[in-house]
Amino acid sequence: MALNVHLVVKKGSLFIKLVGEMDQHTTENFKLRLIELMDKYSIKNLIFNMKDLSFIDSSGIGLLIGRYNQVKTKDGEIVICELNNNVERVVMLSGLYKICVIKDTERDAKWYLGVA
Amino acid sequence: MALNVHLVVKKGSLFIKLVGEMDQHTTENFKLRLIELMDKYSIKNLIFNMKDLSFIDSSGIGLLIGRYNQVKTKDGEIVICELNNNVERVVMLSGLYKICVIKDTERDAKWYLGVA
Amino acid sequence: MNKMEVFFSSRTENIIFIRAAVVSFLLNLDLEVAILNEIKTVVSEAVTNSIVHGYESDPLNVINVKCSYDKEEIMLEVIDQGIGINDVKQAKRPMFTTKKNEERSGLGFTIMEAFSDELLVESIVGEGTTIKCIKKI
Amino acid sequence: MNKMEVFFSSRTENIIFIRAAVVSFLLNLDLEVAILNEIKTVVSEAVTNSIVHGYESDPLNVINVKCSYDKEEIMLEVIDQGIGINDVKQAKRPMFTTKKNEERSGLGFTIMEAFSDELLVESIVGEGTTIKCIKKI
Ligand SMILES: Nc1ncnc2c1ncn2[C@@H]1O[C@H](COP(=O)(O)OP(=O)(O)O)[C@@H](O)[C@H]1O
Ligand SMILES: Nc1ncnc2c1ncn2[C@@H]1O[C@H](COP(=O)(O)OP(=O)(O)O)[C@@H](O)[C@H]1O
Repeated sequence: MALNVHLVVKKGSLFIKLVGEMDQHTTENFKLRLIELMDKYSIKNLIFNMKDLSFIDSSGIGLLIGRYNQVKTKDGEIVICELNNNVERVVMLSGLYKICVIKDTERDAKWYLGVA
Repeated sequence: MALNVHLVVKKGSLFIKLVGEMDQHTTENFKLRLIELMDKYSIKNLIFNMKDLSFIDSSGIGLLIGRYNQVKTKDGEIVICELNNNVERVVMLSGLYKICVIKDTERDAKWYLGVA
Repeated sequence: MNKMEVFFSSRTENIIFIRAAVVSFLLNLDLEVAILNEIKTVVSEAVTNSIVHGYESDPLNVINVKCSYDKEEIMLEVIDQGIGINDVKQAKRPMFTTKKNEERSGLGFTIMEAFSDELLVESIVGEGTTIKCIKKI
Repeated sequence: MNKMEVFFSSRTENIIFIRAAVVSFLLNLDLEVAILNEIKTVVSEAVTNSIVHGYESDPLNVINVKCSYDKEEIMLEVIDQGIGINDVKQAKRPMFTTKKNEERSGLGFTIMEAFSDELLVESIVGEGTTIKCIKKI
């Protein structure tokens, strides 16, 4: 099933819904597409909805850290929401929660960023 | 996922709903259970609902032929219904349609046997 | 060209595993569901035969499945070092089986041939059997 | 004891295949979803490392994954004949990576160790790397 992404831009924030599995293979193209869009729409914040992300490993975490390094130069933020158990364990283990904002629902994420 | 079966006895007919995959491994226990039930309830007809059977190979066909040989001694019948594309091809190729009755829906199968 | 090869114990619970492994390997190809199901069925038939006939259900043996693909075709091989087939022509006949009392249908080869573009059977009595299936894409 | 062994091309599209193959092999065990996911993650990390580090993304190489289980434990091995690791202790350190500019997180070993009951790394520079993971059940 690989990885499908649904993207929506709203007030300088990019909302990304991830469906499938995030690994070295599936992040390759996704990364390029993200960087292109962030540039095109002058994106400050990224919101990842992980409800339907069934798998992530350290390659996926690497992509998130890379985007964090990008948005922090603009004082932007990475918000991650709707983590299921499998994904949550890797996110916690990797320490990602220290540099990203974790929210239960996408609604919470929107409120947090003031784009509700 | 292997094979799950849901069994209902009604007027000497045994209704079997198959969920999963039918191969050499999954038919082994299933066969013994079927034979036991057929004996216990003096079953004449068998109705297999294959709507949620995602796979069948010649080992599964072997089980059906074996049961056909059993019911025909009592003038009983084997009715197969709700075949999906994958299963239908193997059923057709194996010639099973020559010895079993094929029906579109379980409703049709019940009407056919007069147990509706 | 992409390729893989699996060795596994000749146990019936591994039939579902090898079907899933081959299907996962081919998922990148975006094949039609019907074609994927045909390949899945060929694997299942050939591996079942290695287990029940080739190795006569002794789980201490090992079966080898190879799969590869390029732009034109998929190649599948199922190899055992089992008892072998005495008369391949006879074995391929619809309904022919040497295990009638175990309710085998004798339709394995019929299904494998119908679902392959090419099916090769190489077998030596006492040495083993290799089934090669080619599927154009 | 049940066992299997896979050889496959060192291509990133095979990472999802090998995850699925290992998971299918272990399905008979009726493991908890969390444990199955841990094993899936270990396979993914180790195989990714063999592809991107061991073989430096040259797809003409082959990776070998072995998996077996008995009543007590699951054994998983990922083997490559790649460049090897110079200093395993350093490699295991969280955030350490030799491919920073490719956005690797350096967390592969951290995750593999957290998700294994035992993790053994054997590596010889110029000869290759073997990762062994043991998981009690
Ligand atoms: N791998 C094998 N090793 C030994 N004998 C085999 C093998 N595969 C097939 N055969 C022989 O060929 C016969 C026909 O096989 P097949 O058409 O698959 O029917 P079935 O498996 O139902 O018997 C088998 O009964 C068996 O005698
Ligand atoms: N199979 C391997 N072959 C060669 N080097 C490896 C292998 N696996 C790991 N390494 C080395 O160990 C380092 C740390 O690995 P890891 O913790 O998985 O982080 P990452 O893969 O993100 O770099 C890698 O950067 C690499 O230098």
